Amino acid sequence: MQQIIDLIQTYSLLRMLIAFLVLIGIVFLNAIVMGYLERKIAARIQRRWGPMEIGVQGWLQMILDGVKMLAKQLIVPRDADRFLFRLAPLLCFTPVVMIFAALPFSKALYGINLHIGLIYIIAMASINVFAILIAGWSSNNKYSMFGAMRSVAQNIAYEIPILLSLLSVVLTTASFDLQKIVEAQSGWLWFAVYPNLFVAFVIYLIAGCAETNRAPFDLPEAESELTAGFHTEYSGFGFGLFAVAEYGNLFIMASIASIMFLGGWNGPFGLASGPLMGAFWFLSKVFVLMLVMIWVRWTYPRVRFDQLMNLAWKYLIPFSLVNLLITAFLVKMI
Amino acid sequence: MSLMKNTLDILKSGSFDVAESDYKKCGYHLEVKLTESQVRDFAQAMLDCGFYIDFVSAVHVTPCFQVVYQFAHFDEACRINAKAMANAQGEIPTICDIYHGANWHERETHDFYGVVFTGHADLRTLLLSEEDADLKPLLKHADKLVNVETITRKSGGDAEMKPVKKTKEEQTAAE
Amino acid sequence: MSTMTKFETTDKHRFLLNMGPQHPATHGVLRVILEMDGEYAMGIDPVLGYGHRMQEKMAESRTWPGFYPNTGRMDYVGAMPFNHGYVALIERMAGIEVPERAEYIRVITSEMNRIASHLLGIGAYVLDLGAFTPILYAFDDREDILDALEDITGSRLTYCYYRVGGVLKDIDDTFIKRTRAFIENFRKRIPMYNDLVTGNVIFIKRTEGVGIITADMARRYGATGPTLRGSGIAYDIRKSEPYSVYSHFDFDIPTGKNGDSLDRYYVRICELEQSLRIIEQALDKLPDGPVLAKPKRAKLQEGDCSFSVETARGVLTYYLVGDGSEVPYKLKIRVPSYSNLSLLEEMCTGMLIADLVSAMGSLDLVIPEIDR
Amino acid sequence: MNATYQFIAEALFITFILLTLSGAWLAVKARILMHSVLGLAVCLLGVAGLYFYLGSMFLTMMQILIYMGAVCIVLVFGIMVGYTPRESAERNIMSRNMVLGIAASGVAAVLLFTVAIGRTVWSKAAESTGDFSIEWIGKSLLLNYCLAFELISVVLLVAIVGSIILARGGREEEV
Repeated sequence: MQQIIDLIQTYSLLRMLIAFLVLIGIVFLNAIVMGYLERKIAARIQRRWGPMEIGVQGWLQMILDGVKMLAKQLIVPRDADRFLFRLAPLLCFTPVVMIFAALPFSKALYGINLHIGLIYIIAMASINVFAILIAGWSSNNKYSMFGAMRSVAQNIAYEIPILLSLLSVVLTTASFDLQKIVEAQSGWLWFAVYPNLFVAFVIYLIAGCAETNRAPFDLPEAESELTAGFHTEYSGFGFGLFAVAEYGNLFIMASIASIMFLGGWNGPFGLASGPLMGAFWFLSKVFVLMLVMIWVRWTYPRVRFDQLMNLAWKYLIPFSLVNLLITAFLVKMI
Repeated sequence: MSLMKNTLDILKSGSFDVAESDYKKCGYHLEVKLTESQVRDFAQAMLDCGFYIDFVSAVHVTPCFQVVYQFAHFDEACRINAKAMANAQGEIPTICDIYHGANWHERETHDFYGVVFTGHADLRTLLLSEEDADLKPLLKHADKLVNVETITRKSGGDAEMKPVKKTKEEQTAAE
Repeated sequence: MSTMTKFETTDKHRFLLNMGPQHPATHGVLRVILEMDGEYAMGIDPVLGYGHRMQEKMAESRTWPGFYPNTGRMDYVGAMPFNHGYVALIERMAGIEVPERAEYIRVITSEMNRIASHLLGIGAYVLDLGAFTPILYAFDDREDILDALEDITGSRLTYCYYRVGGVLKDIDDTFIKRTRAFIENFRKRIPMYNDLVTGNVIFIKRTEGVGIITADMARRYGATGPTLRGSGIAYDIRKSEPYSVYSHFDFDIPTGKNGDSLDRYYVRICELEQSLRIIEQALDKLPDGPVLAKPKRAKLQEGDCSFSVETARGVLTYYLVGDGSEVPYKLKIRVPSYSNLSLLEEMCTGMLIADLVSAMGSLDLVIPEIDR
Repeated sequence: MNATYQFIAEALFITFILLTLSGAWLAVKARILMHSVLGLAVCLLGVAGLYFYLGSMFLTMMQILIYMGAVCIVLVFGIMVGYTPRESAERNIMSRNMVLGIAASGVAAVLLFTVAIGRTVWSKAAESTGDFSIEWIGKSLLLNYCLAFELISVVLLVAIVGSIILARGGREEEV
């Protein structure tokens, strides 16, 4: 009880409300920017122009698409579970906003600083799976169901290497506090330059790709097998929220990678990282990582489901376990 | 052409009515005339000789359907055309358990003509929709229906083009 | 098309899944009813006929020249060989000689069309496996072919260019120059496809050993074209029953070894090169002369006649029965994808649905061709 | 001002209680199994809220991560695998099990009230002995309460082995 009162006293209700609205805005902005970038980059990879009609180089396209989605009806299939069908997109979207609150954009720019920020983010991210499950189940469509089940199996499998690889950073810094982890990498020594943590970084990137359901691991929505997987039946803004949440999760994935391994808001070569410059460095790292993931997506075919599971259980998890042991050993020794 | 000779011998020894034909004119090397009861034996012989199935179809003539089978070989140029008359009820034995590919061809023929392939396990409509199962679109209208003799190649018949005199009646008929 | 399925599932672990008629992996309006056990397809029942137009009835209800345009509308991806088969059939039946230049032009355009079709097939196949980019590269090259063909035929997809006795219009220097430029350009692009797709680990993992077709299966089902050649049988109508002037050219029949999806895919890639060779030789040897024999209206003689050509997907046979009038008494069109698709059940039973998509895509189906 | 905060905090407390109770009610009463599990998830979320109210952010997060993010999802997964989408549990209100259940829980309740609660000597809670930081929890789990901690893992192991055996049994039955 005292905790809640303290919390309200520190942040004040009005500020909390404003922060929440701003965060929702940021999530949507992120989806617009990423959607535009993805379409443009994909187009460039494929020797075409991408959106060109609206605005210079089509930069308004995504905003109009968003408006179009808002205007469209969310069609609920006759035999769907109506309440859950409508709940699922919100359930997918809300954790994303809540996670954004805990991301340290720079030393002074963050929503809320928790001493267990990493656990908070992982806990919230686990709700995402729940939303996908509910979406797939409530649609009452076999393809959606397939997508949902694949998604669960995939997420359970890939959460383990993610946690194990993040744990090696936690062992090194002895803290779950994202700010402290970033501060521990001040100056030159980002964690990705240590060999053992670099391995963890690579494992994290691969597993993160799978966790956010991005190609080549986009099995839950594999369009050639499952039409669109768990969101087959969604239209209008229900679908829109899923898309926004997907880009939000992508952002979260990349930002955790940059916080844990690439020094977060620390500038390279010890460059200045004040409140604004720090945010700049942080965002540029995040966007570079996201661009890499877009690049991968538009290059590779999709793996098969059993291959995906094999990758997680036979390679990533043992490797990350061994890596964790080595890290623990090194931490004790040094 | 050893394969063709071989096949010819095998078919002759199986007491099939087989004759060589002019490939330049009709597009197949061997012509086989089958009776209804020979169809399955013939298909088995074809499979044993290593032929693949090209198609199965039917022609609507009087007295009944003429069912056409065509086979060809992967190794050499040897195309075999076999014809069999269905019985008066429009029935003929299936070959779809010998040549599995004949399954769909027979279903299609059943769709279009109503030829019943006895022994075929699954004669559901294939290309037509279920409510059109009785349509039989390729059955000839009575005034167009001809005897099987009319569509049989005359031996030694000339392959020259016959010029057509355009008459008014013919034009309207064609339209 | 049958709305009823042959499966009468009572096993509560199994359920039916409707794949199609509007499903991204079926490339058109094909519907496949799957009896699933988890992600395994234990029973497969393709349902055809959503695009059925009764082409054979149309052929019987008009004089033979009236059927020209229909031939291009069956396989809209590789329409030229369909034209070719029909006109050659009438020529064979009526004994019409075709000027040599016309035959060369037919070969050139047919082969270009084959390249275009293979490009689409390869692109769509890789798209089925989840890689979006290669199909757009393929379309880029295909565009060159379509532009060149558009100039001489007037259409980009459903050609109606061949006539009994020759071709509609002579080719000009622009076309020849364009084609040569395309060949030179495309030769450089084939290694790029190999780098981008064929060498990709994920692609190989998805296709190797998937959907194996043995020679015996191919024989029983009448599978032809790259689907057959992937199984190691070098069967090609252009070689075995050479029609037109194919016997004048030097080309190979690429074959695979294992008969899996990867082999079928790779046979198509190799055939691109062979088609380029044929076009090059044909352009070099292109004789002068007329391109269309003096047209005459002709009655079809009595009796039957068949003509087979090699389309991009396999053997196409037209079987025509004439009764002495101008209207064909019967025209059977044996299309390659029809026989290839009938393999699906035997090939894919017990497979993961992802492998099913991979195997089905490697057959390179064109549904309107199957439905006719 | 402080009273307002107090009010908000208490309102949150009531909300969490309501979440817990309604979730539990839904979990028991829902006719569709999936709804039951969702009710359970809501209930567990309410419990997590109570932890938050009591001031332990770490436990809150762990509750969400483990019980919502793992246990509930595994349950849902099991239901999806085992049941067709709309299959709901059949209920027989006055079945023998129901009667027995009510009787058993009645006896348990009476015993609990008369024996356990009645005889307990109620005393004020002891002052907390640690600072309840993550380090403190971790150290006590691995030092003071090591045995309990390890025993829990044995229970989990037994559960996993049991589920594997059950799953295998189901497969064999099918074959």
